[in-house]
Amino acid sequence: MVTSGYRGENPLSPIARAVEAVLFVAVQPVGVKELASVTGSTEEVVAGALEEIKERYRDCHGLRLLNIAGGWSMATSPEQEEVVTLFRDVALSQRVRLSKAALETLAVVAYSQPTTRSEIEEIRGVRSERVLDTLLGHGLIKVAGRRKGSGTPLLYRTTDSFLSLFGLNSISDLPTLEEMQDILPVDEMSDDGGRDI
Amino acid sequence: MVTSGYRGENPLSPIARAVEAVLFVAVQPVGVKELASVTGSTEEVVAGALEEIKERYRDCHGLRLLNIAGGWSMATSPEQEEVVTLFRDVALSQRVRLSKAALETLAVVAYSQPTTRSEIEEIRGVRSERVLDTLLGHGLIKVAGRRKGSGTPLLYRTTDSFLSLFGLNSISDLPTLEEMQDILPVDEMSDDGGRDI
Amino acid sequence: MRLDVELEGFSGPLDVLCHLVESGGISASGISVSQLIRVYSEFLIENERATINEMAAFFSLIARLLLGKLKALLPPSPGNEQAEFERGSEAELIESVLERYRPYRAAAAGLAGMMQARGRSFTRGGSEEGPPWFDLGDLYSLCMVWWEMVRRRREGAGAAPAVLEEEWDGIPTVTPEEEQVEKRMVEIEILLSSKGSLQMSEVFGTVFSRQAFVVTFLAILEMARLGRVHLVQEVLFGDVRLSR
Repeated sequence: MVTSGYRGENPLSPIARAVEAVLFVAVQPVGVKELASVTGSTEEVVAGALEEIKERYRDCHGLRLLNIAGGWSMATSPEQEEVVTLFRDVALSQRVRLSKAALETLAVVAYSQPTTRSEIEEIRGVRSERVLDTLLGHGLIKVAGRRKGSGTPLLYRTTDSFLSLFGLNSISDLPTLEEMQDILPVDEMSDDGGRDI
Repeated sequence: MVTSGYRGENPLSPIARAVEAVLFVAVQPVGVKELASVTGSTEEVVAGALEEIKERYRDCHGLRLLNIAGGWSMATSPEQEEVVTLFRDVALSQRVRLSKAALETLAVVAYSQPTTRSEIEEIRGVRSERVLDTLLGHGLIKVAGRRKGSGTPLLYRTTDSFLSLFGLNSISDLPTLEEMQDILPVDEMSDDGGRDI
Repeated sequence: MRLDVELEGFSGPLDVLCHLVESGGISASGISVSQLIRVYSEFLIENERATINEMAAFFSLIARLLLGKLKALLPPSPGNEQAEFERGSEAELIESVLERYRPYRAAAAGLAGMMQARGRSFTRGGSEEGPPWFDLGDLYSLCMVWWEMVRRRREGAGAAPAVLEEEWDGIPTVTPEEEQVEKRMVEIEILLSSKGSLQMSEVFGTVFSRQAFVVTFLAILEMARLGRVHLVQEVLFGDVRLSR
């Protein structure tokens, strides 16, 4: 049915194909440095290859290349959300719910890290022990030492899982608190979450 | 019809993109029937889509579509074998990540060393043979003689690389119960993970 | 790991406060505590979904605000580091608390949006289900795992953990443990659905600590308020029967 042109697709460059294969088997985001060392090329070349794959995926495929938690990850495209969710393997995968309180606590930690429990409680106006426990349990925050001084309270920081969950490459990619003010309040967001950030 | 040049790539058909996304997340080969039902199309259409993906991968990508065990699977292309193998070796040696079971076992060894397998199993309540092997393999624990007495079981200790990985000077620097008090769950944390916070 | 966002309810008393201010119940400037309590009561009557924990947290917050204000009115005692609540009107106090909180409230909403957007793309690696993976080198995860095991074992061995008396340090510590009452309500519901009806003495039969006693009592009262349980005392000074 498809006649002319089909055979004429431009193949990805050899480096891009190697990078693609590596990202396909990787379980976590892979950094440019590691990709360069594994493919035996420079970081610049790898960066170019990533750009090449990214564009190709965006234009032609059901896949995406994501830049998260300091590395690159292959993922399905947001347009395929429905069909992928329908597919049993994913539907079966672990799902945990984050409450509003958890998100709020996460926001405080993310923007004021490293921070202590009492600072979080000060801002939220409510005890936050349990929420912190749960966030620790899900690996979204971690203990990162103690503050010097009276009481030497524990300090909390966000983790790489936090970055992955929110699609961020690093904490500096987080919109500023000012920018966040312009984002729609949660209650007004429809369930389909049809927004891209 | 197809203009040459980079921007002129033909996108995969919508069905092919959906099939691609499903195969990407699938852990096992997926049959045509299941693909049809998930994408809401017929088996003929899915067969066409699979052909489309297969050709595209072969011509342009570092990936392959394989027809195995009565279903379809995404995989890396044979040409990428070397780089993928290299990546796996590097990833395995550099990024030690521990499962919960391994971490538990490591914690028991760290805090009650020297200790035997049966002591570890008693505390954990499950068999720990394999986990011990994994930890030995990563060089995090070592065999340090045998306990005198009946059965003379092997004794385990943590290694120097355990100390350096965790940034400890000596085992006596491990946090005590008192020091950990404020981050331990206050009350019984219910063990069901799927709960709201 | 895939996480969903739970958008229902409020994240805490300040969230309620913001909601009240935004929904026009209270003007943003010149809020007084008495006005706040009046509007909040009205809000409670309209909004039956508010849980007992939310109410407790709200009143605890108000109490703390008042305590701060009182301390500010008194001459500073030596060593008192409560310089935070400076002399000022209630309105200024509440406003400053809200002002500090608001950006984070918005950030939480923003994060929810980002999480939803990210949640639309799926990565592989789902082959191994279940146990979370830990990055090696996280000392505190390791320690937590150990002390959790120690605690589990101690409990399993039947040795009841020592009940620590709650420290009484002014109002801040009396905020009820999040969830406890609701958790207890669920437990009572389960008991009720399996047995049909229960005697109050049965419910309290398994309660040993003072805190658990209070929580159980609150749970029963809350269930009665919501009409999820009927309380009948058949004989004067007799046992109370719980039924649906």
